[in-house]
Formats: sequence, structure tokens, C-alpha cells
Amino acid sequence: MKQYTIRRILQLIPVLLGISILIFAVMKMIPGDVISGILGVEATPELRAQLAAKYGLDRPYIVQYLDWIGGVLRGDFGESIRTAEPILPQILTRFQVTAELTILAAVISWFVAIPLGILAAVKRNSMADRLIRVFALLGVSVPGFALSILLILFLSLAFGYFSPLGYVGFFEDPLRNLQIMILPASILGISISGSVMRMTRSSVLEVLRQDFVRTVRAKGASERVAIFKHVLRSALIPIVTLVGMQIGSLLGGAVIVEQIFSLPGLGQMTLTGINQRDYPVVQGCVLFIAFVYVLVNVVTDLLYAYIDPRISYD
Amino acid sequence: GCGGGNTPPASSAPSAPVSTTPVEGGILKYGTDSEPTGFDPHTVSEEASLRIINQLYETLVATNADMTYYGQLAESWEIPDDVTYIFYLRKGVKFHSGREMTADDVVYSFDRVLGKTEAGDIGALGSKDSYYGGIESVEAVDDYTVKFTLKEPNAAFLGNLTSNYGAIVDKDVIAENGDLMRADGGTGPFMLGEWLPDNYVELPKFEEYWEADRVKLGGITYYLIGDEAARLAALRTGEINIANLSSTNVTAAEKESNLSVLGYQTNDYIAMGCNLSTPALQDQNVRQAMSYALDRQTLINVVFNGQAQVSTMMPPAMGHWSLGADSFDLYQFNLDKAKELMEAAGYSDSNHLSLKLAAGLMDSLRQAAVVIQQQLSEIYIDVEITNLESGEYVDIWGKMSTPEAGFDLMVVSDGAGTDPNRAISFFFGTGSSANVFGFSNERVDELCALGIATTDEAKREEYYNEAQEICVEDSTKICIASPMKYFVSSTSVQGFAPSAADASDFRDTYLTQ
Amino acid sequence: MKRLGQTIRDLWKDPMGRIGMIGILLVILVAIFAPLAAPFEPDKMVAMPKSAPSADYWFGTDNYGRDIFSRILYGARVSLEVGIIAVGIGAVAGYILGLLAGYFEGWVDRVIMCVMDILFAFPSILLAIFISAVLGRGLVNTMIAIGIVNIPVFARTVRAAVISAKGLEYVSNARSVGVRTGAILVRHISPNVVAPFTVQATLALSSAILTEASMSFLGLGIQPPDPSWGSMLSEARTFMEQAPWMAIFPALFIIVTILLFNILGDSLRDVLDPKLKT
Amino acid sequence: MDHLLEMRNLSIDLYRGRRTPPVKLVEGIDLNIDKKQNFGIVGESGCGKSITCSSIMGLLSFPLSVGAGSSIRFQRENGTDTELLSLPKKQMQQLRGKEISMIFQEPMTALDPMYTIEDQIVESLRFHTDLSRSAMREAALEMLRKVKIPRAEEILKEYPHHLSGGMLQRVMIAIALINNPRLLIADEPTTALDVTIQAQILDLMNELRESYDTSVIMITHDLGVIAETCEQVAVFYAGQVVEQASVDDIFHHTAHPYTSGLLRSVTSLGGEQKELYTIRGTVPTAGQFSSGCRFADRCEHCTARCREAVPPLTEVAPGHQCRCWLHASGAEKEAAR
Amino acid sequence: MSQENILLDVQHLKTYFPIRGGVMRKAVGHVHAVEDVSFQIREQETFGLVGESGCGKSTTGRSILRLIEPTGGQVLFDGTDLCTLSREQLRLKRRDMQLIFQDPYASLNPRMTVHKLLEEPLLTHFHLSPKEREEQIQWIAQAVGITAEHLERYPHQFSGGQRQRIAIARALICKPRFVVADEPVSALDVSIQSQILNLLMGLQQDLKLSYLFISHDLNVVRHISNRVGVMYLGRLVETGSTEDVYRNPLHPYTKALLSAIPKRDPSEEKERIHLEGDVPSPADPPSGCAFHDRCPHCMGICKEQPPQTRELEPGHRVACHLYNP
Ligand SMILES: Nc1ncnc2c1ncn2[C@@H]1O[C@H](COP(=O)(O)OP(=O)(O)OP(=O)(O)O)[C@@H](O)[C@H]1O
Ligand SMILES: Nc1ncnc2c1ncn2[C@@H]1O[C@H](COP(=O)(O)OP(=O)(O)OP(=O)(O)O)[C@@H](O)[C@H]1O
Ligand SMILES: [Mg+2]
Ligand SMILES: [Mg+2]
Repeated sequence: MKQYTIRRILQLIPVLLGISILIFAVMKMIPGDVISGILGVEATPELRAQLAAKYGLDRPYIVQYLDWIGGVLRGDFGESIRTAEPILPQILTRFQVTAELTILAAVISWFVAIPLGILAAVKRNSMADRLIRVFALLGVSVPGFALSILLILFLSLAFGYFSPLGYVGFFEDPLRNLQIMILPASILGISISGSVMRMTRSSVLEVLRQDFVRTVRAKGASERVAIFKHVLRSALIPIVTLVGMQIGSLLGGAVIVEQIFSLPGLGQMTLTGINQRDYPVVQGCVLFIAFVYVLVNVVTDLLYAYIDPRISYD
Repeated sequence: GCGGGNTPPASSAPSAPVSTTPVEGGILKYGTDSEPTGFDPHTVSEEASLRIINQLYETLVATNADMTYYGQLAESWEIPDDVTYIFYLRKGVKFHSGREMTADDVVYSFDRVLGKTEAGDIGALGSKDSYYGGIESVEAVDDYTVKFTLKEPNAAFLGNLTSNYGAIVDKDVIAENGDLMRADGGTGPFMLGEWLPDNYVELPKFEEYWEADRVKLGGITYYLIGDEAARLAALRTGEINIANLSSTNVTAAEKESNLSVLGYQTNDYIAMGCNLSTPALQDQNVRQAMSYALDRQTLINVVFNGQAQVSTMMPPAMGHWSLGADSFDLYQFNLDKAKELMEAAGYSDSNHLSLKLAAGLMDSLRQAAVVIQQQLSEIYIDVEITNLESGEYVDIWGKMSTPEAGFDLMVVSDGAGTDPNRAISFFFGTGSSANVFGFSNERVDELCALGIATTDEAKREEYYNEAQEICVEDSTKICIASPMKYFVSSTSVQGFAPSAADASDFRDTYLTQ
Repeated sequence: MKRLGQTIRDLWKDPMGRIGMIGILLVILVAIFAPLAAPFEPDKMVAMPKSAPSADYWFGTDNYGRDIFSRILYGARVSLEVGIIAVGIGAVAGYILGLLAGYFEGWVDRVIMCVMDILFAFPSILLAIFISAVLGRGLVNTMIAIGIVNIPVFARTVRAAVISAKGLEYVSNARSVGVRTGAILVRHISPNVVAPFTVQATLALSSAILTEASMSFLGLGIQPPDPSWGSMLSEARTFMEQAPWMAIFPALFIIVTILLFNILGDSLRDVLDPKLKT
Repeated sequence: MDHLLEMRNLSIDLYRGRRTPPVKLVEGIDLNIDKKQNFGIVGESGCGKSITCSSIMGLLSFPLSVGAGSSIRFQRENGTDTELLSLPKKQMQQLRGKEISMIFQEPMTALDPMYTIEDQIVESLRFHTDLSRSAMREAALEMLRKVKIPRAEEILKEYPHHLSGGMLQRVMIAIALINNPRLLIADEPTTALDVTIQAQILDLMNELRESYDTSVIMITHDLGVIAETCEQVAVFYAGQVVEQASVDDIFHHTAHPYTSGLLRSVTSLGGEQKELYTIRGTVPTAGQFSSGCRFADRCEHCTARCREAVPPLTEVAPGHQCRCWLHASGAEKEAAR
Repeated sequence: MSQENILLDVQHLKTYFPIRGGVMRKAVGHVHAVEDVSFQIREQETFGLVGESGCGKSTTGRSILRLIEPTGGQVLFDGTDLCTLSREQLRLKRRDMQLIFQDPYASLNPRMTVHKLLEEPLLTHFHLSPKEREEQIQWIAQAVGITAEHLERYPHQFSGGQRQRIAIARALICKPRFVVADEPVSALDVSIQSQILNLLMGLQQDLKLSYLFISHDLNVVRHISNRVGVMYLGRLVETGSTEDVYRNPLHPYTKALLSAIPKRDPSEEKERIHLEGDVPSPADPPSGCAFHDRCPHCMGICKEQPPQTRELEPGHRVACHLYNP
């Protein structure tokens, strides 16, 4: 298990290196640059050159890349060109918001989707099953941004409610923090719960067909025990896989929700970085998001072993 | 000249007869549409940041709603000759650090802008030349007196001083922080408080402000709410109490009893510029045809919900400086003439001209582009629109006089400023940095030189009128409309009167219960 | 071909599958015949801006005074085009890469899958933003961007299917008979990939339409005045109150179309999955 | 009731949608199982052995259901005679694993891979007793020793995938017997096992049955297993019982052509002749049965009557029933006309 | 044993599967699935391979055909060492040697008609005109008892026995000389098994085939084989003519195996040798004789030294310390 963990982490290296090269190259290829952004309208070529030299943007790309990635390996993501602030601490603060959003969304979606998915599977072909399936389909079909705006509008007009402004960290004021996060997290949660629901349903159906369920019933187990103790545990593996993959789409989906709800998360930071062509910021953010994502995948894999004793990875 | 020693006029608050008393120390919650980049008044120029910078910093002189000047940090000034300006500073003005502002700080601030401090060039500020390039020297005569000597007479000098680049800053703060992007070295009525990027900026009241009694707000908090519909929703629920809205949503806000709408004519205008490196656009007939073909009123109806005025490069808000669009035939919609000109240039139903038009993500530019495309299609021009995201937009903007840009036309939004010199020479002077479309006309350059060298208003008007006529005739930059801007606020917000000259003065603003 | 016919027949038997097929056929017909069916030209200003739905303008007009109904019809073309071409790019590239990776294992597999992991771990919306920023805006580039984002999903699906197919007895059988590698891939392995692949394709189609909408929301999608449902919806958000119809109709069409693709995908999965056959 | 279990006219329907009528997978099954009896059911794959037994446990699930007019009566521990098919769900759950237990064909898949052996044995105690956790553990350990599992203490902590098929089948037996049931249904318990392991398991079952006083229904398709373990045998063919008798009668006084064919093809295996005896043709599939005798197509003695009417199950000798026109009484033949 | 009519000569065949582990996924051990197996098959002979599940029967069969790459040893087929052939040479050689799989449900591509299934080997190995191909197909279909109307059907439309006929037809259509039949009847019902066995024996006569017949059913092996080999944990513990092995089993394992066959008749009396425990894991076989921990006759030497294979009677070989000279 330990060896497997080490191996999985070693395998991340080429992937992360690849991502770092990709994002670096992409940032260089994007038209527009940070200098025009800073100097704005009236920049002279000399001024531009001067500034480029200041940020080391005049060096060969390979040198710039090595310099950057070398720093990253030492835990130094560099400084924002626009604000001259070190990037990593900023990413970490921003990540708290995105992580909270993602986790809340995931939890909301599980609380809704997994029980409903089970219900649909157990009562296969019933009216409840059909309703749940339609609901799941709707969940995956509504664009998140439309849902967000619609909800904002609806809640403000009908209930005079607006998601509170002024982000507060969870540890500063949990209650207020939750008030702020609940709406965006629910919207994200709804957008993924459709697929979780479908996966739960099909996974539970699959397990229900397996022999051991019959044994459990033959032992005299009640339906509740059979489903929640035995079926669910086996059904969990594909669900966990899906959820692991969804963390990725949540991190991405958060970009839009963060933008609409003005949450100071990593997605916003990346978008602002892109708009300002603040290379180190964008590179740092993307690399970090990718890192979190692959890490989540490793954790998912390790979770399998926790859920399923057959998987031991040795 | 402009008489000195004016005290600021008592603000003419909108007449909503709300009888309730001010809430002592209320916090104004402002919904802002985009994230400020930073607060260094000498380098930053984008609107979201300026809104805040204007609360933090002050300049020697400032502009009244009627475009006259009053002393802000300077109590008064005199102009002994055409090239000498002596400012008598207000005594007892404190920086937010608590230190008193003196003449040295003024000298330092201008040294910084002009790149003469020990730290050298502050790295940004391409604007220094156009604003303060004419300054020969800035000297502290005594602690409260500063003398500016100009290289040559400059009628726009006072006007230039009112820009944020003329802000007086605290050198200690700069020494400590390197720059002012995230630090506060101002003297303004509000101080920089907590800034949570991409979320909010808090500006608490500066208790030692030199006019502290006048300021009734306890502070302003700027919340970022990027989406306009969301801003309106937040206004409705009282989550914020003031925000900028586009004219479209103002209609909705007007229907709400607890919201009031404050509109003012800006001196910004949108225009379409021609890339003169495109051969087809070197033909003046084509450019003029496009000017004729634009039905500006329709565009205003569509894009600005009717809330804008047809404008030349001197928007109507500039008052007597503006000749008004009515006086130009080229700004009257005339399809026949446009077609005639196009045909003269060799285009016809079977020979269309294809042009690439760059637009930004800003709603008004994006929408204007669509209308322009539609209208130009009537005169054998096929326009292909690309909406550029802001980083690219700025990049391409700088290249619009070369084929490198990859675009033939661009929709821009420009601020004409308060002085005709900026409106003309900044955007049309040969080689001027904002003259991105590569316009060049000797007579215009000459007129600008004349206009700046004299302080005789009548003369200046004459010069600039002529320049304006030439620019319109040339049609390299086809101006379209100058919009109204709107603040929507809760009715509890009182004592706020935005104008083109200053749309962010909250010193007299207060909240009622 | 026989199998295709059989699959369609099976789909038809499933009520959901039938709804999906008929619905999508309708959308396709709408897309094809948009020029005939649309009462107005989609990018002409034909009436007062923001007129409410009426007998003349069924879905009302937008802020430019263009007929929303006509634009929706034309928008079907764009949305389908985006979906189909984007998924096509992702599917073809993903299919080839997945097949190679799955069949040859070893370093070919490792290299391909590492590249796929890289693409996959890259936040997809950001990747699409970057790609379209590099390539420039416009319909084709949007499609390429969404297509590239789709490659890893397809490659993984195909690879997994190939690997599991390789373990099948009849593939060993073919090898033992002496059938050539190419023929094994084509005749014995590929058909197994078809089912998960098609299901993936319908799901990817719906997500491509969604991604296009999201990209339009961020200003990166198709460029004006061409109508796409996504860009119409994102344009409408400022006018949500004055002209709700500007948002309602494109949203409705997006949701229904994606719904249809999902329904079809679900049903296809059931039809093609032998485990569910009793 | 003198029997432990009486199955009368059991039929099982396969639902095929609202518009198509259900298929009868098995039909007209009558079986009597006595106390402490070893009852064997043989038949080819798919002839309905497993579903017949599952219906006793009430374990049929959609799309299968017990047909109208069926009855399964069971004599419970407390002496009451219960109709299992109409027993409420709760009571059925109490009965399952307590009074009737079941062992399945594939030990590898019959245990939940996610829980330890201990969990799974203890669970079946927990459903039916209120013993303390440690007492249940003790009982589980003792049971494992009874089924001759070496290293029983360690095995308790292991997961199913650690054990071999033979071990797992022992665990299954332990689970089935731990509540001392009155009836044990063993659905091909040794088919998936090797001969040496099969021998171990069959011996074990014989031994345990002695000490537990349980009746056993042994399902198999291997006549050898029947010969080793059973007293009474029912031969299934295509969803029907075609012959029912004591083991001895089945092997030595075979009445039905199918049974004798089966026996001959098995015995000819070891025989001198190179050419094996075969029953020609294949088993018909459910839903496609002919209107006559279902074995008619493969039968050497097939007559016209065989194709027209289903032969009744007739007593050919005391305690020996057979479903064949060859053995039908004159009256029955008359009735068929 | 005379040399000239030996078709297949397997010498010291070994097949190991790596067990991977550690950070770099290096092989940290091996499953010794086939360990030093040697035997010969003569022309038109059936060699039966029996043993319990997991003892390496299938792996032996597949290693001989190089469907699994053997780790060591030689496989001489008609004089050529199969292990030295290139991929393409081997592929062409497959015409002469075929495999029949255990599971007729899984070993036929469900998406191909019977006709296509039978055509494929012909297309692979011969350049025939369509007419000639058709003749071949008709011939083999008739030989295995599939009617012409069945040719256009798909495998799932057949019963298990019929499918196995199709599988056999597919294996034999190229007229191979040697066929590995890997448990060809284990998945079938008793009443169908004999049909298939008869068919296999008949075809052997007609086509002059040699079989390696793998099964765990001792009765079946006895019936069909001329000679048998008994495998235990990857090793061949006893080989000999069917007569010899069944009448006079030498190895204790063979004896136990034979005694475990259920009686055919309730009245039959049978002495049973009980084997304790399970087959050990081939990844970690016991030292010395692999059978020693289950052997009723285990001696000290059995735990230390692997026994040599000895020919006790002509053609009857056994690997057991009991028969040490
Ligand atoms: N869930 C089900 N759905 C549909 N048909 C079923 C189902 N379960 C069983 N059948 C059918 O019922 C018939 C009898 O099945 P059953 O499992 O009882 O056979 P069996 O005699 O136990 O065979 P085997 O020896 O293969 O276990 C078969 O034709 C089978 O296809
Ligand atoms: N691809 C493989 N990788 C690793 N181990 C394998 C592989 N194939 C087979 N083995 C192992 O090799 C041993 C021999 O397997 P093989 O399939 O040859 O046995 P068998 O005698 O045919 O058994 P059965 O009667 O169950 O078919 C087993 O322990 C098996 O687990
Ligand atoms: Mg069964
Ligand atoms: Mg095998």
C-alpha cells in the first residue's frame, strides 16, 4: 500500500511536468501580453523593453521555463507581475474558497443523489424511479450559469433574498460563511448530482444482480440491511470513481459560479490572471488546480483499497 | 485666468424630499462590476480601480460639475506668468499615516510621476508625457508653497493636474511598500481598509481628514458583483445600496419605489476607428461612406436604450467646446450619400468590401459592433466581428495602425477628458500614444499647439473647432455616441450627485434610515 | 449495418429511446431546414428591439430587434455543428489513441495515457479558454477547442473497452486461429468498443453543447451575429427582466436538446449493454 | 401434515412485458420432502431446479414470480403448518436462514467480498438471536471448526478473496447450518469444485446432516453426486418433474426414457465401447415447449401420442412416479384422447 | 517409444507469470504455472491432461501453442522448435495447430455469423476462390453436424452444444494436425457431453488428428485418451497409457484423485483416500515435492528434494520418492 502510494505519486511527476510545459507554452502563445496590460495605452517601445527586462520576459523561453519550474519545485511560485505579491500564499488562500465550494457541492450532491439513486434502483421501473431519472437528466442538462442567474433573480424577486456579500472564511464565522456559500454550492451540487444519481442507480442495480445479495437475503436479512450494509458498499466503487473525476469538473465549473457569485476563489484568480496576462499567476493556478486534481485521483485510488478489501495494491 | 481660492460648492443633492436624518457613520455598500487591479494613482488607469483611488487620494485642484476648478489640496493658486504656477497648500492636511502633507510631498509626487525620484521610473505611466511632459520644474518654496515652472504655456495644465496622475502621495508609504498598488499613501476622505481580492474592498472613513466634518459616511465597501442582473437583484434586496447599471436595467430600477436612479452625461464616447494600413480604408470615400451609413440614433436606441447623445470627439458634456454632432453632415444618417461614396470608391452589390472588426467584451462595444455590422451591410460592406477578451483587446488596440493587428476596424470607447486639448491632441495628434489609428494631419497638430499655448478661451475654441472639423471630415475615427451613465441607489442614499467631472465624490453622501 | 438496424429497432422499442430518437431527428430537421422554416433572416433587425412574443414574432425579438424564433432555428445548426464536429474531433482522435494504447500496452500505452492524463487534468473550461485564445475566436476554433477537451474521455473509454475485449475468449480464439493483428483489431475488438463509444458520444454531444454555452457566457464562443443558443442565452442575461423571452427560448432549446441526447444515450446504453438484456 | 415440506402444483412465471403473456418456466411441480430426508433434484442446465428452490425461500424477484394455484407448505419449528407463499415479508425474513437455509453453486461469488468471514457468519446469527457479540463470535468459531476449517481463528478475520473455493463452500455451509435449520437447500454445492474437494464437501455434508437432523434438498446435474448422497430423487426435464423415486429405483428400475438415457451416457463413459451413448438433440428452451411430451423430440420411443398430449405423472410402482405415455395407465391414455 | 511418428515433443516446458510489486512494479516473484513439463504426443494420438483447477493445464496447452510465451523449454512440433519462430512464421504455423476452448459461449464472436466464423480461418491461411471456400465450409459444417440453414445465424441463437460444434468446426476447417482441446465439454450438460466427445473422436479418425485433451473430469479423460498425464501444481507427476494409469496409479496424488470420483451407482462400494487441505498456491509452492503437505505417505526426503521422474514400467513415468530405487 505504501509502495503503491509512492508509485502513484511518482507517476504524477510526468503528468505535472507535462501540464507545466503545456500551460507555459499556451501562455506564451496567447495573443496579448502583460506589458500592454500594465502600461496601457501610452507605452513606448523602450518602456516596454524596460519592463520586459524587469520581469525577465526578454530571456529565451526555455530559460524562463526552467527558472519558473525550478522555483515551483522549491515551493516558490514566483510573484504576480501585476501586484508583485508572492503567488503561492495567494493560491492557498483562494484555494480554501474553491475547496470549500467544491466540497460543499459534492456533499450536497451526495446527500441528494445517492439516496435517490438507491431508491430508483430498488424501486426500479416504478413511478419514483421515473421521476428520479427525469430529475437526474434535468440536472445534467441545465447550464450552470443559466441556473445561477435564474435562481438569483427568482430568489431576489420572490423572497427578497440575495446571497450575502463580503466573503468570510469558514473559520472566522462559520455561520455567515455557510450563508454565503450555500447558494453557489447548491447550484454546483445540482449540476453534478444528476450524474451521481445515474451512476448510483446503475451501480446499485448491477450489484443487486450479484450472487452474494441473494446469500444475504437467504440469511434472513431485512431489505434495509441488504441494501445499506451490503449492496451500497460494493456499489460505492464506481460512485467514488465518478466523484473523483467530478472534482475536476467541479474545479472547472467553479470558475463560472465563482464569477457569478463573486467568490474569491481560485477560478476567479485564474480568470483575472488570464485577462491581465499575468503569466506566473495563471501558470501557478493551473498547475495547482491540476495538482489538486491528480492528487484527488490518487486519493480516490487509495480509497478503493479502503472500501474494497480485495484491492490491496501490493 | 481661472480665479483661485474657490471653495467647493455645497453639493446640490438630488431633490428627493426624504425627511429622515442621516445615519451617523453608515457604511455605503457599493456594487462594482469589475475587480480593481490596484490603487497606485500614478500608474493605474482603469475604471474599477479609479473609483476607489478617487476616495483615497486628492489632487491640488479639482473640477466642479460645471467644469470649473476649485482648490483641493491647494487652498489657492496664482499664475504670475504663462509658465509659472504657484500653489499655496492647505495647512493641516494629513496623510492617512497621520503625517502632515507639505510642499515636499507635492514635489516628491511629481518627481515620481516624472521618473525623477531615486527609485527612478515607476515603470508605468506612459501618460506622464501627455500630462506633465511640459513641466520644467517643481520646487518647494516653503512648507506650504509649491512653484511649478512650465517649458511653455499650457492651457490644459490645471486640467491635467486634476487627473489621478496628479495625486499627492505619501513618500514614506512608497518607501515602505515599493509602490502603492496595495498600500495607501493618500490624503482622501476614505482610507484603504481590508481588500479581499475578487470580493470586496473596505474603505473606512479617515477621521483626520481635513474636512472630516463634511464626511458623514462611516466608510464605503465596494463589493464585486460582475453580473449586472445580480447587481440589480442585490440592490433590490438591499444587499448593496448603490451600483452602476446600464441603461437597459435602469428602466427596471425606475419602477422600484425603494430605488432611485441618478444619471449623468459622461464625456466618454464610443467610436469606430479605421486601420489606415488597410488599403481599402485609405480611401476617404469609404471612411466617409461609413460615417454616413451609421444610423447613430438607432444604435443609441439599441445599445444604450436611447440614453446617449450622438457625439463627435468632443462629447456634448464638454459644453461649449463641443460643436455638436448636428453641425456635421457626416454625422447625419444618409444612406444614399453613403452608397454614392462607396460606388465612387468602386464597390457595388457585386463587389463587396470585407472588413474585420474588433470589439471588446464590454457590453456596449459588443452590441455596437453588431449594430454597425448590420448598418454597414447596407453599403456593400461585410463586417466580420471578433469579440476580444480584454488582454487581447489592449494588445490589438496598440497595433491598430499596422497590418499586424489583423483587424481593419475597431470599436473603442474613449474618454475625452475635460479639456479640449486631451480630446484632440491626445487622440489625434501625430504620434500621440492614444492616436492608435495612425491619424496624422499637420494642421491639426498646429492647431493643438496653438490651443495649448494660449489661455484665451475664445481663441482656443476657435482653434479646436477647426481641428474638430478636420478630424470629423477625415473620418479615420468615426465617432458615434456619448452615453449617459447611471447610478442606481437605494432611496436611503442621499447627498450624492455624480457628474462627468467627478462621479465618485461621496464626501457629502449620507444614508438615511 | 445489420447491427445498426438492430440497434435502432431496439431503441425504438424502448419508449425513452423512441422519444430521444424522434426528438433529435426533429432538431436535426430544424437545423437542416432552418433557411426554409425561419420567417426572417436571423441577423436582420426586423422589429422593435425587445418586442414580446407575438403572432408575427413567435418568440419575440432580441435587443437588436432580431427575430428570436428565426435565430433559434439557425442556432440549432450552430449548436449541432459544434456538438457534432467537436465530438467528431474528440472521438476520432480519442478512438485512435485509445485503440493503440489499449492494444499495444507497454510504452505506447504509457506515453499516450500520460498525454491524456495531462489533457484530462487540465481544467477543461480553462483548456477550452486557452485553446480558443490561442487559435482565436470563432465557430471552428470553438469546435476544435471542445474537441480537444473531449479527446481524453474518449481515449480512456476506448482503451478500457479494448483492454477488456482483449481478454475475451474469442479474441484469444482469433489469435489461436492465426488471424492477423489488424483483422483482430477491426473484426473482433472494435465492435466491442462501439457500445461504450456511442454512449460516450451522445453524452459528449450534450456536454459539448453545454460547453459552447458556457464559453459564450465567458465571451469565447461563436462570434456575432451568428446565432448559437449558448450565445443567445448569455446575451440575454442582461435583459432577463425586460425581455425574459430572450433567455427563456434559447434556454429551453438547450435544455431540451441536451435532455434528448442524454435520454438517447441512456437508452442506447441499455440497448447496447448485453448485461441488461434478459 | 406428515411431510416437512409439501410443494403442490408449483409454477413460475417469467414476465415478458405488459402485452405478452408470461412464460411458465416450471409447471406442475409436486414434491414432498420428509423430515431428515435427503432429497435430490437432478436435471440439465436451465431446467428450473434453482428457481424452484428459490421459490421455497421466497427469493424470486422480478421478472420471476410464482404462478397462481401454487402452494408450498412447510412445517415450522413450533409445529405449525405454514403456507410459505402467503407468508408476510417480515415472517419470511425470520424464517430464512433460521428454519430454511440455502447454499449456492458458486462459493466464490456467494459471499460479500467486502466483509470478513466473521462478519458474515455472525450476521446470520444476529438476524435470528440476541446473543452478545462475543458469544456470537464463539459460536462462529465453533461452527468453523465443525466444518473442519483449519486455522479457524485466523480464517474468521480474513476476507472471502483470501480463501479457496473449497474453503468458501465450507464457510457457506457453516453459515447455513449455524442456526440449525430444519431444511437445507444445497444448489449444486460442489459443481464449481474439484473432485478431491467435492469429495471432502460431500462427506462433510453427509456427516453434518447426521448430527443436525436436517433435511437436505440437493440440487445437482451430476448423477454421481446423487448416488453418493440422496435417498429420494426427482428428475427435472424442461421445467417439469419427469420421474420421482428412491435412489435405488432411479438407478436400477429406471422408468423414464430421459433418465435412462442420462444414465447410459454416463455409464458408457467408463465402458468398453469407444462410441458413447448419446441422447440426440438438445433441451428445448422455455417458452418453446411443444404441446406434447417435452422430451418427445429426443426420445427413442416417441409415438404420435407423445407429440399430442402432455403425459401425466403416474405412479409406476409404489413411491415411483414417471411422466411418460409408456407408463401411463389405460385410463389416462383414454383421457388424453 | 519410437521416434518417427512423434508429432509433438514438449521438453522441460516452463511458464512463469511475474508477480509485480514494489515502487517500480518490478517482478518480485513468479507464479510457477508450468514447471518443467515434458511429454510427447504421437500422430493420431490423444494425450489427456488431468489435474485440479489452477494446476496449470490450460497454461501448458496455451504455452505449447505459444499463445502464452513460455519461459523456458522446447516445443518441437514436427521437428521445428516453435519457441524459435518469428511472430509471422508462428502465425502461419497455426494452420496446423489449433485450440478448442472450454467455454463455447465466450469463445465465439457474437457479432459474426457462423458462416463468417468458419470463413475467417480460410481467409487467413489460404488463397481460395469463393467457390472453394464455400465447399470447405459446407464440408466442415456437415462434418460437425450443422445444417446449411444454420450458417447465417449468430452464435447466440444456438445452444451450448451446438456452439461447441461451431467452435470445433472453426478449429478444424484448416485441417490442422494437432489440436489442443481445453476442457471442451466441461461447460456442457451431461447429455450433450457425449455428443461432443463422439464428434471429437470421429473427427480424429477422419482427419488423422492428434489431441492434447485437457479436462478435470477423470471419466472423460479415461474415455478419450490413449495416454494421460496427471498434473499437480505445475508439474507432471505421472504419465502413462490410460490403461496403466487408471488401473495401476502409482503416484499418491493420482490415487487420491481417482478415489474421489463419485460412484456411479448407489450400490457401488468405494474406498476413499482423503486428501487434507487445498492445493497450495503456485506462487509459493512447498519445498521438495510439491505434494508433500497433502500426501498421506509423506517422508522426510519429500520435504527437501523434488522427486525425479522415473519410468517404472515401459511408458509409465512417475515423479515420487516412494519409487526411489
Ligand atoms: N431472472 C431471470 N430472468 C429470466 N429468466 C430466468 C431468470 N432466472 C432464471 N431464468 C430462466 O429460468 C430457467 C430455469 O432457471 P434455473 O436457474 O432454475 O435453472 P437450473 O436448473 O438451476 O440450471 P443450472 O443447472 O444451470 O443452474 C432458465 O431457462 C433460465 O433462463
Ligand atoms: N495471465 C496470468 N497471470 C498470472 N497468473 C496466471 C495467469 N494465467 C494463469 N495464471 C496462474 O497460473 C496457474 C495455472 O493456471 P491454469 O489456467 O493453467 O490452470 P488450469 O489447470 O487450466 O485450471 P482450470 O482447471 O481452473 O482451468 C494458476 O494458479 C493461475 O492463477
Ligand atoms: Mg441452478
Ligand atoms: Mg483451464
